[in-house]
Amino acid sequence: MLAHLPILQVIVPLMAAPACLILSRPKLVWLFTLLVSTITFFISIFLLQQVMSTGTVSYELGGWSPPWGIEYRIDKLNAFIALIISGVSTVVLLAAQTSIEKEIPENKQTLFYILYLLSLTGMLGIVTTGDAFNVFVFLEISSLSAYSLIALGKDRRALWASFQYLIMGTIGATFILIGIGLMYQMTGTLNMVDLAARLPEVAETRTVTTAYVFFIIGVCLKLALFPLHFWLPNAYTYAPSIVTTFFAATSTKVAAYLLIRFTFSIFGVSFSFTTLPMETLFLALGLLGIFVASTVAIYQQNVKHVFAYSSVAQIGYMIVGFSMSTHAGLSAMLLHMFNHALMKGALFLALGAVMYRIGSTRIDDFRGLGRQMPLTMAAIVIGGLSLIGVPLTVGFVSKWYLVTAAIDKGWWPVAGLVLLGSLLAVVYVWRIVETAYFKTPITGKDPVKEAPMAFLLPVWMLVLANVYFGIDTRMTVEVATGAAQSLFGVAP
Amino acid sequence: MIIAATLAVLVVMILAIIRAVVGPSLYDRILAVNMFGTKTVLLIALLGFVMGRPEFLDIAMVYALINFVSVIGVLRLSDAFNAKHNGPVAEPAKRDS
Amino acid sequence: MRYKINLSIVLALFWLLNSGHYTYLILALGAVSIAIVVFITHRMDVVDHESQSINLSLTAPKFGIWLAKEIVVANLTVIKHIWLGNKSISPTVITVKASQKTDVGKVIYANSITLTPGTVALGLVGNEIMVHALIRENIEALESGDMDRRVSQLENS
Amino acid sequence: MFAVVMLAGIYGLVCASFFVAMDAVDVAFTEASIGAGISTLLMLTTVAMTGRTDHEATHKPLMAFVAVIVTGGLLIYGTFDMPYFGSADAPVHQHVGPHYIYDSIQEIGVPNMVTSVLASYRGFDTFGEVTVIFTAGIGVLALLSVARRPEDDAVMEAINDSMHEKHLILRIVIKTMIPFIVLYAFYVQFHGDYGPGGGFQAGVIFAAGIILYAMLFGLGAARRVITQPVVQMLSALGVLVYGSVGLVSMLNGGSFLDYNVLAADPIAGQHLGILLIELGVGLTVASVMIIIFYSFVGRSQFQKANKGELL
Amino acid sequence: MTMILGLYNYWIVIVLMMIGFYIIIAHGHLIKKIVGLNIFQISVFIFYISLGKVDGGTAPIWQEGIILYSNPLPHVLILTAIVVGIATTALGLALTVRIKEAYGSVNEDEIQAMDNQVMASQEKEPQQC
Amino acid sequence: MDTVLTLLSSFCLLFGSFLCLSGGVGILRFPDFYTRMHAVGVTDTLAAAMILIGLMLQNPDLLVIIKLMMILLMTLFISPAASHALGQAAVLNKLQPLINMNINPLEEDTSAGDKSSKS
Repeated sequence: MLAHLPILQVIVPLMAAPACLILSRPKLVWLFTLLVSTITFFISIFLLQQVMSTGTVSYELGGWSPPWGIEYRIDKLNAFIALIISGVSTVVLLAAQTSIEKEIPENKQTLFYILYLLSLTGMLGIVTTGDAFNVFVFLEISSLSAYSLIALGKDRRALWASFQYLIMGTIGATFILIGIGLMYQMTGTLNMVDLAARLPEVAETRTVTTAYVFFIIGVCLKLALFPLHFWLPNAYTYAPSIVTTFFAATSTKVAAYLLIRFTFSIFGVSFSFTTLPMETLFLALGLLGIFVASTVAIYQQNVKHVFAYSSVAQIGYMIVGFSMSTHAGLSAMLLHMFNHALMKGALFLALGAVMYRIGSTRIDDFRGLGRQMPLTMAAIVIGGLSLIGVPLTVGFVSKWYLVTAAIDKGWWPVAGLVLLGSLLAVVYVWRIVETAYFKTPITGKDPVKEAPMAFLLPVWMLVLANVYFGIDTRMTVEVATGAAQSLFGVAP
Repeated sequence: MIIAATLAVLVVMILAIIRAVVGPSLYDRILAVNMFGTKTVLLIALLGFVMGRPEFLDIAMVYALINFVSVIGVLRLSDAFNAKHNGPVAEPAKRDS
Repeated sequence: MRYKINLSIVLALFWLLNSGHYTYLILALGAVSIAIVVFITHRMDVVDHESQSINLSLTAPKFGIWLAKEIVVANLTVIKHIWLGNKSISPTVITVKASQKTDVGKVIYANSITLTPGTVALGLVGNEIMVHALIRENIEALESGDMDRRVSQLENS
Repeated sequence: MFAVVMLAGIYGLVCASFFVAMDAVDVAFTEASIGAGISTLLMLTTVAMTGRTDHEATHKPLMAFVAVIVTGGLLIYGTFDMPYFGSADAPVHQHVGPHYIYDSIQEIGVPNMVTSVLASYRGFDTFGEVTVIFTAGIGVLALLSVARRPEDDAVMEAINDSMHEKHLILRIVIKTMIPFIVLYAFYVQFHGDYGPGGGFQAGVIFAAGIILYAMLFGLGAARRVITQPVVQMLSALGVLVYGSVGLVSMLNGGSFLDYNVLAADPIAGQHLGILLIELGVGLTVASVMIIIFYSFVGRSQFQKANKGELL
Repeated sequence: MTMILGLYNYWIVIVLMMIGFYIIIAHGHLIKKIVGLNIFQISVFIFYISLGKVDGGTAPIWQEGIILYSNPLPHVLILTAIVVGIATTALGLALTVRIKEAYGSVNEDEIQAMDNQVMASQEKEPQQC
Repeated sequence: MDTVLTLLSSFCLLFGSFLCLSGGVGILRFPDFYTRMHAVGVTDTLAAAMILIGLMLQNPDLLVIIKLMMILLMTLFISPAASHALGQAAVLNKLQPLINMNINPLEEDTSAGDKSSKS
C-alpha cells in the first residue's frame, strides 16, 4: 500500500466527499471530514519523509507509462506544499464544527463539508500531479468549491465577492488553459518532465514565450499578485471564518507552487529569467504589492479586511523572493510560504473565534476584547508579531532569509525595502492591539466570554507552531533549501 | 452535390441568423433559432458525408433532440414572463362556411 | 400492462435498429436499459393510450402517403408564394372544427395541419383548432374537411 | 437579454458543427448537448428569474479594449511560430498522439480512440472531471436549495394542471418521445466504445429527457419520478463507482485505475473498466444536471411563492 | 502568404476569444459576463480542436482501411474542458440568481455602489452594526 | 443502377437545397411572424426530407440509412410540435397576426397596426 501513497493522498478526500452525502448528519460528517483530513495529513508526512530520504517518487496512474498516461510525481517541493495544505486543513477542521454551526444554516452544513473536502482534494491534486492538463482539472475542482464555499458566507457581499472571484478565477483558468495548449502545440506532450525535456528545443519560438506569459498571467490571477488582487480581500472577508482561514493559509500557496513549478521545473530558469525580463517585473510587482497592500490594510475598518490585504502584501514578499531567481531567494520564498500559512492560519482562526463570540470582525467591535477574550487576543498579538517579523516567531525566520538572499544577490535597496514593509505591518497590527487593549469597550454591551475550547485548541496549536518553527528552524529550512536545490538542479 | 447542399444549408443558416438578430419580436427570434437548429441537424448529416465518415449521425439526432428541448424551454420560460400581463386570448375570426 | 409490452417491443426495435452491434454484452445491456426505461416511464405515468398514438393499422400507411403528397403540394405552393413576394399572400386566421373523438386524434389532426406548409395550427381548444394560413386557398382546402375525415378514419381503425 | 442568450446558444451550435468538420465528433456531441442545450437553458432560466430588462451602460470600454488588444496581440504574436493548421508534421502529431492512434487498438481494443484515451490513458483526468461536475452540483445545491413547503407544491401543481390543458399537443408528443429519449441516452452510454458518445453525452441526454418532462408536467411531478434525495445519492454514487474501480484495480495489484488487472485478460479488463467508469460518469453527469435544473426551477418557484405571484 | 493560409484559423479563433473577453470585462450585466465567459471558453476549445486536425485525416474512430486519423488527445482534453465550462456556468448563474435576490440587481455598477454605500455608512457611524 | 441512384440522389439533394434556400428567403421576406412560420415549415418538411433522402440514396450501408430515416422521422415528429408551441405562445401573448383585410373585415382594427403598413 505504501507505493500507492501519492494517489491515496488525493483520492482519499476525493472519495470521502461523495461519501459524506450518504452520511448526511452534519456532526457525523464533520467527524468523518476531520478523520479524512488527518489521514491525508499523515500520508503527506510519510511522503515527505520518503521523498527526503529516497528522492522523487513517481506513480503511474492507470499503469500507463508517463508521456501517454498521467503521472503523479512527488518531489521535495510538492511534498512540502502538500504537507502545509493537509496540516492546515486538519487543524482548521478542529474548530470547524463550532464555527460552522453558528455561521451556516443546518441544511447546508453537510454540503459545506463536502465542498471543503473537494477543495482540499483540488489543492492536493494540483500539487501532486505531474501532468500539465491534470493541473487544470484539479485547479477547477478547487476553484469551483472555493466559489461555493465563499458564497456560503452570511453577508450578502459574500455572493458578490464570490461572483467576482468566479469571473477572475475562470479568466485565470482559461489563460492557463491557453498556456497549456500552446505548450502542447509546440511539444506534443502534457507530461511535465517530458515538457521540460522538449521545451528547450523550441524555446526560441514566439509561441512558447506567449505560452509562458499566458500561463503566468493566469497563475498570477489565482495568486492575487498585486495588480490582479482585487478579488481577494472581499472574498476572504465575507466568506465563513473557517473558509477564510483555510484559503488564506493554503490557496495562494498552491498558486505560488504552480508559479514555481512551471517557471523552474518546466520552462527552466534560463528561459524564464534570461529570455524574458521576469526578474525586474516580478521584483517591481512584489515590492509594489507589499507597499500598496500594506498601506491599504492600515485604513481598513474590518479586521478581516486588514489581514486579507496583509495577505496580498505577504504574497509580495514571496514574489520578491521568487524574482531573485537564486537558490537563496527561492528557499526564502518557500520558507515564507510555510510560515505564512502558520501565521495567517492562526490569525484568521482567532478572528473566527471573535466572530463566533461577537458576530462581527469590525475593528470598533474589538474594544475591550483584550480583557474579555484574553487567550484569543493573545493569539492575535503573537500572530501579528509574526506577521511583522519579530524574532522568535516564524515571520522573523522568513524575513531573515529573504533579506540575506537579497543581500547575497547584491540587492541592497531591496533588503531595505523589505524591512521597511515590515514597519507598515507594525502600524496595522498596532491598530488592532490598541483597540483591543487600550480602548474602553462600548458601554451597555454584554460582556463577551472567552472563545470555546474548540477554537482555542487549534488557534494555540498554530500559535505555538509559529513560535516553535521560529526557534527550531532545522526542519523547515532543510526542506525548503532541499526543494530549492532540486529545482535548480536537474528537472524533477 | 453534397457540397452544394452543404453550401445551401450554410446560406440558410446565415439567413436565419439575420432574422434572429433583426427580430423584431421575441418569437421571430425563437423561430429563427429553431430553424437554425434544424438546419444544423441537416448540416451535420451532410458534413458526415463530406468528411467521408457518414456513421456519425448520432450527433445529428442529438441535435434535433436538444433543439426541441431548448425551444420548449424558451417557450415555457417566456410563458412565465408574459403570463402576468396576459389578457384573454386573441379571438380568431370565425368564418361561416 | 398492454401498453408497457407494446412500448418494450417498440423500444427493443429502436435499440436493435440503432445499435449495429449485436454482441451478447450490448444486447444484454440493451435489455437492461429497456427495463429501466419502462420503469422510469411507468413512474412518470406517460405510458398510456396517448403515448402510443401510432396504431399500426392498414390505414396508417395510406394516410402517411396521402399526407406526404399533401406536404409536397403544399410545399410547392408556399415556395411559389415566397418567390412571388408579399403581394401574393393573403394571411388568414380561422377556426376549424376537429371531429375526432380522442385527444390523440385531435393532436394528429393539428400536427398534420402544421406539417403541411401554408397552414399552422396555432391553438387547440376543445375541438376547435385555430389555424393560420398563408393564403386563402389553403383554408378552403382545409374547410373541405378532407384531412379531418382521413384523420378520423385513422382514429377509428 | 433573451436575444443575447439565444445568440450564445447559436454560437454553441455553430461551434459544434465546426467540431464535426474538425473530426472531433465526440466533442461535437458533447458541445451540442451541453454547450448549446443545457447551458442555454440554464441561462434562460436565470434570465427569467432575474428579469430581462437590461438598463445598463457599457462601462469602461476603453480599459477593456486595451486589455483585449494587448491579449489578442500577444496571442497573434504567438501564432507566428506555430506549425501551420492541419500540417501533419506538427509536434502534436509526432509525439504522444500517434501512440494513441496506432497502439490503442492493441492495448485497449476499443475502436473509438477518444474513449480509449478518455477512459483509460487519461482516466484520471476524467475522474477529475466527474469530480468537477459533482462539485458544481453540490455548489449549486448549496447556493440555491430551499426548504420546500408543501402548500407551494400544491399551488404549483394546480398551475401545471392548467398547463396540460393548454399544451395538449406538446403533452402528447412529449409523452410519446420521452421513452425514446431515455432509451437513446442508454444507447449512447453503451455505444461509446464504437462511435461518438459515452458517459457524458448519455448523462446529458438522460437529463434532457427528465428536464423535458419537468418542463411540461411541472417540477413537482418530476420530483416524484426521481426524488431529490435519490438524485443526490446517485450523483455521489457515480463518483464512488468511478473511484471504486480504481481502488479495486489497486487491490488487484495494479496502480489506480489500471484496468488490465480487473480481469484475467488485459483487453477484457480494459473493457470492463471502461464500461464501469463510463457508467459512473453517466450517473454523475445525469444526476448533477438534474440537480442543477431542480435547484434553479425550485428556487424560481420559491421566489414566486415568496412574492405571492404564482406565474 | 503561406503564413496567412496556414494560420488564418488561429486568427479567427483569437478574434472570437477576444470578443468573449471583451464582453466579460466591459459589460456590467452579470449574465452577459457569463455569456462572455462562455464564448471565451468555447473559442479556446476551438483552438485546441484545431490543433488536433490533420489534413486528410478523419475522426479518430478506428476503421478498417483508414490510416490517417486526427489526433484524439485534444478532443479528450476539450471534452473535459467543456464539462468544466458548464460547471462554471451553472455555478455562476446560481450566484447571479442569489445576487439578484440579495441586491435586487444584476448590474455590476449598481451592486458595487450599494456595497460602497454600506461601507461608507459604517465608517461614518461606527457605533452601528 | 448506380447511375440511376446517383442521378436520383443528386436531384433530391439539389431540389432539397433549392427548397431550403427558398425557405431561407421566405423567413427574411415574409412580413410577420406567422407568415414566417410557414417558410420555416417548408425547410423543416420537404427540404429536410429531400436532403436526407438524397443522402440515403448515396450510401449503401443499412445502418446509415436507418439512422437517416430516424432523423427524418424525428424531424417530422418534432417540428410541427415545436411550430405549434411557438405559434400558440405567440397567440397567447397577443402577438397580432397580419391578416389580409379584404377577407376579414372583422379583424381590421387589430391588423391595422404598423406592421401591415410595411408590407
